[in-house]
Amino acid sequence: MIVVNCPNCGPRNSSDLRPCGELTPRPDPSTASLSEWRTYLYLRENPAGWVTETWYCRNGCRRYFTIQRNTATNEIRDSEAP
Amino acid sequence: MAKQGYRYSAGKLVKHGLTRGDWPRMWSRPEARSSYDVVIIGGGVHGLATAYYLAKEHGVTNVAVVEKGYLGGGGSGRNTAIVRSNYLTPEGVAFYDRSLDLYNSMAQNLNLNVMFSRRGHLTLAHTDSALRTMHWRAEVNKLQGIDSSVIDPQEVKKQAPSLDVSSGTRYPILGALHHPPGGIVRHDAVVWGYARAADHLGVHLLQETEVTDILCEGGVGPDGKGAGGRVTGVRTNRGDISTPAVVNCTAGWASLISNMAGVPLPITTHPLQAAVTEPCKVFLPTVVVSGSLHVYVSQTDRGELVFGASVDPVGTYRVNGTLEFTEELAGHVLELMPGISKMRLLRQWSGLCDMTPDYSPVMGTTQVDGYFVDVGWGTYGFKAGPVAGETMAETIATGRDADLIAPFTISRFTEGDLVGEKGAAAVGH
Amino acid sequence: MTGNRLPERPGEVIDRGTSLAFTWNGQGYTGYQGDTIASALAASGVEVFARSMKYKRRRGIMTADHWDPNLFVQVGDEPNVRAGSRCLVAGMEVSAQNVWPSLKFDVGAVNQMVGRFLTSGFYYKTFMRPKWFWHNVYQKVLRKFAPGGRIFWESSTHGAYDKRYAHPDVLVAGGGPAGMGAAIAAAEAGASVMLVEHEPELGGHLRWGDAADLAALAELTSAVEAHPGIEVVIDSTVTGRYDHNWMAVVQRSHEIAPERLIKARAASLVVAPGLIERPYVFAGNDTPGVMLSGAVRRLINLWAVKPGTRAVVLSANPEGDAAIADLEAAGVEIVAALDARAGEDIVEVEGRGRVDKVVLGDGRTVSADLVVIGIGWTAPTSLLNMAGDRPVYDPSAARYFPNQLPDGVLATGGITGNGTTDELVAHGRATGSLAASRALRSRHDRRVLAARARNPEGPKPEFLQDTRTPLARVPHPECYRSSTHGMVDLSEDVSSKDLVQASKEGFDSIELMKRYTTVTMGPSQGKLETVNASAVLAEARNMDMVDIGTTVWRPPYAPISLGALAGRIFEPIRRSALQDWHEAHGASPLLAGQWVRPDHYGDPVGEARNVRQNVGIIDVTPLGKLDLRGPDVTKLLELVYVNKWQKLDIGRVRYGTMVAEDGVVSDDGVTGRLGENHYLMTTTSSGAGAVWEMLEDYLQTYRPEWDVHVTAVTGGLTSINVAGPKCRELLLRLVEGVDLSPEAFPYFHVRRGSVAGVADCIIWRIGFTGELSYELHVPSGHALHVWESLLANGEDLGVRPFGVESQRILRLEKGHYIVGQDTDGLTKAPSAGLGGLVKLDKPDTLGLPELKAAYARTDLPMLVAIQPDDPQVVPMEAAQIVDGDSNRILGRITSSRMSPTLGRSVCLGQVDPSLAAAGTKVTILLIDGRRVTGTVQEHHAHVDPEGVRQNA
Amino acid sequence: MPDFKSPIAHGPVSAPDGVVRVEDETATAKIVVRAGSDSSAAADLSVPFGQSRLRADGTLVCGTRPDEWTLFAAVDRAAEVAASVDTEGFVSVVDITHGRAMMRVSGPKATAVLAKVCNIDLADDMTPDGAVFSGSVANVTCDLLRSDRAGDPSYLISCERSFGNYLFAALVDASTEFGAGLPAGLSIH
Ligand SMILES: Cc1cc2nc3c(=O)[nH]c(=O)nc-3n(C[C@H](O)[C@H](O)[C@H](O)COP(=O)(O)OP(=O)(O)OC[C@H]3O[C@@H](n4cnc5c(N)ncnc54)[C@H](O)[C@@H]3O)c2cc1C
Ligand SMILES: NC(=O)c1ccc[n+]([C@@H]2O[C@H](COP(=O)([O-])OP(=O)(O)OC[C@H]3O[C@@H](n4cnc5c(N)ncnc54)[C@H](O)[C@@H]3O)[C@@H](O)[C@H]2O)c1
Ligand SMILES: Cc1cc2nc3c(=O)[nH]c(=O)nc-3n(C[C@H](O)[C@H](O)[C@H](O)COP(=O)(O)O)c2cc1C
Ligand SMILES: [Zn+2]
Repeated sequence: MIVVNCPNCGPRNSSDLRPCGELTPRPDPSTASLSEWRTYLYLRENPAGWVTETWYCRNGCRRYFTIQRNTATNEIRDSEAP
Repeated sequence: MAKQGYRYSAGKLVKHGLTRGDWPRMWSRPEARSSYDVVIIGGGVHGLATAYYLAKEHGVTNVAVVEKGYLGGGGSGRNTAIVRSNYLTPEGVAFYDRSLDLYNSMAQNLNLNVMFSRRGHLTLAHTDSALRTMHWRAEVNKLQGIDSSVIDPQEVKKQAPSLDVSSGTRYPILGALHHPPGGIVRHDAVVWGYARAADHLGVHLLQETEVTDILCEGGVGPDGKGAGGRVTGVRTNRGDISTPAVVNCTAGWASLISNMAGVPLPITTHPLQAAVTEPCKVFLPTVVVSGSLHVYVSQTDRGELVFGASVDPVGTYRVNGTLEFTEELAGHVLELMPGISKMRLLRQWSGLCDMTPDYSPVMGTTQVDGYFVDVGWGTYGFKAGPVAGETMAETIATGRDADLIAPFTISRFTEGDLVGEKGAAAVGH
Repeated sequence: MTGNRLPERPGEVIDRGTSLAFTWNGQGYTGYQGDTIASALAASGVEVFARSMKYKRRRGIMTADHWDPNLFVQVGDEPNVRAGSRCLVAGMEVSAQNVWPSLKFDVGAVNQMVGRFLTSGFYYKTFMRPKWFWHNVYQKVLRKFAPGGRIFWESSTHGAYDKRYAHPDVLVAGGGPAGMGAAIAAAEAGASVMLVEHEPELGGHLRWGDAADLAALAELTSAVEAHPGIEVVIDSTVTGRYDHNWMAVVQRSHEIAPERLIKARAASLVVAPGLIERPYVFAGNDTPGVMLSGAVRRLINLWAVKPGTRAVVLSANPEGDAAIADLEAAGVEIVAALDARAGEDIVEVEGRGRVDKVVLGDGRTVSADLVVIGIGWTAPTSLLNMAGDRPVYDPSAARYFPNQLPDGVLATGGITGNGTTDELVAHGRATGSLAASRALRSRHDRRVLAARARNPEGPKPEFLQDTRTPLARVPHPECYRSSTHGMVDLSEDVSSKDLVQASKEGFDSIELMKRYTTVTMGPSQGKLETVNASAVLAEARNMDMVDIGTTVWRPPYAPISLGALAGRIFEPIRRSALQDWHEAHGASPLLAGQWVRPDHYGDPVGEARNVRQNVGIIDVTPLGKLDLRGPDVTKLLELVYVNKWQKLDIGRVRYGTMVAEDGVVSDDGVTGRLGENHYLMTTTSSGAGAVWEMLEDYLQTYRPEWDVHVTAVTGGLTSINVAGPKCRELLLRLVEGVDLSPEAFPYFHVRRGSVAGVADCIIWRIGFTGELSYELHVPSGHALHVWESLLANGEDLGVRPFGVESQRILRLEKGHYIVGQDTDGLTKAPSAGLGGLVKLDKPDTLGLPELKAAYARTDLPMLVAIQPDDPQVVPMEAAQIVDGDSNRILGRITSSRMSPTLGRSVCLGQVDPSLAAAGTKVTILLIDGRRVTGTVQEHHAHVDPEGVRQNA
Repeated sequence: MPDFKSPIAHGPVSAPDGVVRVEDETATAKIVVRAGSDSSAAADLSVPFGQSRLRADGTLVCGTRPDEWTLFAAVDRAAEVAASVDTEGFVSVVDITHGRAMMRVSGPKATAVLAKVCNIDLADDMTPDGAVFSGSVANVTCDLLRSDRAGDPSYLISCERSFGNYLFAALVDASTEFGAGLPAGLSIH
């Protein structure tokens, strides 16, 4: 059970939050081509190393925020509101 | 050097016992050549089977399987070894059924007892909607000639007497999908069987060799990678190897390898955990799976219960496991079989799974010439090892995606034609 | 019964005043309070406790502790009890496991004679032909040989276990001198400490030591007990260290549960597990009577049990030497005291039920009944490995040592080096202070970060550097042997010969060797085997031990019961304010997710009919309800629903469908506008949580500038659907402040008013049943009153409650689809038959590009209503629609029921677009194999497609 | 208006020696206020996230989330308390009295009871008297307030109303270690 630092609640067990995966900015749906859209939907960098990802503080402040996590070690850096 | 074509049999067992003579090596530790016709990355069941069928069926023997650790050290050596073919979609059924056929004759074909135990496979339904999905699967299966049917709680009890089928429970067992041909295989033996057979046909198994880059030319990306490019070789921690064909069979590490070729994948890597208990006298004759409780369990011939669950929600390349996996697992298993609360968990471990959005693999040719993928196996790829090897070998040898894998090529993500296994495969095994 | 009990020993833990009677294999025995099962049996002369797994060899005491591979017994309905550590309890029924027919005579022992054929992995090489033989015969035989105890699966203790959380600053694993020193120093530094000891008492090896050890023990124990900052947890094992120092502690003898799991988030972990004694590999090393030095010292000093009469001792260290002294004090004759440091050795032991002869390294054969081995140690680095450390082998000390530990993990005591008790305690104390300083600093950081903790006053504690004087690494001979028939893994019956053979066959890395031979895969998980196995491989490959490595240590360090892992059964159940009423009135419960709901009240068809004819009421509280407020709610609705929301007047309600970003239908429901900036949204019951989180996601991360507040009000509003031709008449009797006339309050409108005297109810005219109906949302604290009033005031109208099953019938008659049943994970909006509802000309809506692409396609399946041509045939839900007599699948039935209104079967189904036109004949494959035809209908609604009833 | 009914059908449950007591407090007015931190409502409520304050009128103001407060008062004061909030700007006031079940665990062993079912560090300096936080209690998402009574720890715990009966049972179950008995008809299973 890793500890995730919520910018509001402080350190929390990851089970109190929902991991939402790699941060993937949403293209403008009125102008995005289908292939850009599907890149957004499906393709992921999935690195073994530092990644910026979103978490939802489900059992706490109910805020979405991003953190940096190293997927090779589960080490966690700063957290920030979106 | 491994002794070529040495055949195992009961007679040999007696001979070796009497003379106390050494058995020959199952495979050798060759020196790498500077070039191969095909380099397969990943020494798991997929990589080894691909190598074996390339050599056996297509006469392509100048092949290397490059493995960064030991043979079967990835998912192939840490999976719960459940095989079945009662999938939800016709594409899935046809594919996995072929694999089951290959498993069925594997011991004879590879001359190694892979201990395929066709003990039957039960997928429990605890809700109306789960029961509906079971019926759906059974109906699709029947149309494809697969032995699969929905049974009621009394019949479930007959198949697995240790299950609590009473109605007052939090997760009542309303019925189950029963698939008699499903079962378990000795997973390591499958790896070793393919390794030994491929080695005997001349394939090089290069253990402790890690691929650090894929060399390309002509592509749109940096270093000639990406769409429109062509593979020229691989770089490893032991030097470069030139080759026109590279196959990515690295499952949990698939994205890392694919990014080296400039081919991004619709994959995220999540750990899938498993655990065994201490042995007890055998009491569970079949494989039991509960999708809504996210557990599956079988008992080995040694008496241990082998458990699995669904993937961890947090994606990571770390495989050191979590406590909450064992807690949830135990809680759910005991809902099904309250009688085993005194059994003890002996060991937990985890492996990396290459999850795709539609719970189906990504196979075949890609936008880079000579770069093939056999990835996206998620939590269910062990059972597909043989057929994946067979179809990938055909694809590499002919340069054309084999028919059985046509629904699984990477283009489905650009065309928006995902495969509909998600509903059934979530914790299918 | 032979009396092996010695006169009183100074450190003994038995209470000679309290005798406990128990049985062993059906025969009566007694022991003392404080005995383990094994010590009590050994005191009574029992020498053989088990048969080995493969060869069924007799096995006796080897380590006399938890890790003893030979002391697994069945106690009552509990399998695999460790007799070496389980305390004796009066009345225990203990029996040997894995024996047939009895411990004395086991048929399987013939395997010893054919042992030469049963080399590792023999089963991979045979049993392949004929094919059926494997499954039908060989495998069944193999399964009979499965080791372990028996399960009594009728007697469950599920739910009787317990758990708790803990947040110690410092968690110390191991209560020997080093661990106690660490605990005391950490507590003195102001840290909260949890000290965990695997054995039933603190003290570690001091407990079975000499007078000086016992004195040190007494002093340390009282210091620990005196400090209020230390929580001592004994007979408990730290079984796992997970990421970020999440620790699992299993507490075995807790008064309220058979086992309790403590989950501790420790700021600092101090690992002080001491060392585990390593067996020696030689022929016959598993014969009863071959014991490790620690075993004889424990037997003699803790339980006053004489382990034998004539002993050969092989010692390579002071602990081995101390065993000689203890044996002499216990009156055991020392036949030979061999010094491994001087090259003396044991070659072979003979004897069947007990050691008889010992062949020594110098060629002599002596007779003895006890062989005591003290040749070295295994460092239990398990917890350190779990913390990411890769311990390194040091040949000069013949064991592994910690290498690189993360800041939050420190090691002390025997695992880091050797020392006198004082030195161990000093090192422990230094480690404890260091651990405390790091923990207190981390605690300070946590208080700064957590809003609830308020900012701490005082400066940030300093991060002390590690200035400890390391413990010495006393040289120790490497006592390994690979060229014998000795057992390396006693639980798995794997000999060193087996390992050498495996290496020659290509299984020449430690991990492949493990998987091929199963060495280290048994209950002790390498604690006794792993170093010997590496040594054998190193010798076989002519490599250095350092380059071989070990197999991976994984949790749990000590096995833990499934019951304890499961703990109490906390499975939340949600109940509406009316559920008690439903149950009191015969409702059969339906579990839907976490909700328990009334499926029906005994007669679902009658209940459905009553809705069409009179009036029925149903509790639909689980419908997700979200209160939306703010000036930008319309923008949010435009974004998340596929249809248009701009022109929704106050007092109106609209149906909407949601799709995900991939265009797949994800949820649906109605949303009503209650005020200028105030809306109520409903979602499906199962989708309620996900929709709420999705709205928050887009509001927080995508359009943070929009002013919308979302409040979940699902349980606060009890939702009652009042449906049927007479429902208006019923409501006229109870509703105040709302004009219910069809003109003033038409279909798809919402009003607020009081019902049965309950103010502030929301009433909207919608319904899933296709009848004239009103949905009431009543403040839940008053819901029962409203429900009972509806029933009490409508008796003459025939009002009756109806359950979920009736609603399913009614909605199907009306052709309303259910997301997740009639749609699946690939159903894009056009397939659901939403037709003109979807607006593709919006600038932004979820999944817009996919929606556009989907509407451009002609090959997507379509949801249609189907009526079987034989009105009495109700195809099962999931029945496949096929191409005539072929097996080609063209669709499936997603919903089906017998319609009481029409007196015929009705269905919804997904079909290939070629079959979607009204009037098309489809072939349905029934579950019994029959193929029947059905006809695709023009409308989804089988009953009242024009909506006359609902609009009434 | 008919009587207000709680989802919890059981009176207080205590250990015989009073070391822990679990009681239903659902019948409390609960008003949730959302307002930006720069609003006058926020200034008025003047409690930061994670803390609480007893207002002179007897209303307990809790900083339940960033930009969100929950106000507790006697059940018949709901409308009055809601009306007391300054709604200048973008502010919403929702009465969730019916939407949340609420219970109190108190007594010398209250912290030990809660620590069996809640993973949050409840040490005095991490979670002092007056602290407001959210977390999982026996697998249900709850809002919690530490509000000590007579020198003993005490926690007010509120959850979605439909979980109320279950959560009460779970808390009583956790209290059995300290001597409380499960009343007839109450069980977590
Ligand atoms: C706990 C668990 C339970 C499972 N249960 C089942 C089940 O019951 N049934 C089922 O069908 N499936 C199951 N699976 C899934 C199945 O194990 C995998 O899908 C399957 O093993 C994948 O095989 P593979 O050969 O593709 O990959 P792997 O066996 O993972 O092999 C990939 C190999 O690539 C190597 N590699 C990676 N990167 C490099 C590099 N840069 N250079 C060289 N080599 C590299 C790795 O070391 C690894 O050995 C389970 C998986 C897990 C983790
Ligand atoms: N037989 C002996 O006399 C003997 C045995 C071991 C060590 N020693 C010597 O004593 C010194 C070691 O002293 P020490 O204080 O480090 O060790 P110790 O062996 O005195 O105490 C360690 C304690 O830790 C406990 N323990 C181990 N793993 C645990 C876990 N995961 N959870 C909970 N408890 C756990 C053990 O039961 C043991 O009581 C060394 O120098 C060594 O040479 C002697
Ligand atoms: C089907 C199966 C059965 C297993 N049975 C055992 C077992 O009986 N004992 C054991 O120690 N490990 C068992 N393991 C786990 C392995 O020891 C090991 O943990 C796993 O292969 C992962 O490797 P790793 O722990 O070295 O990373 C089993 C693994 C599998 C896949
Ligand atoms: Zn938070």
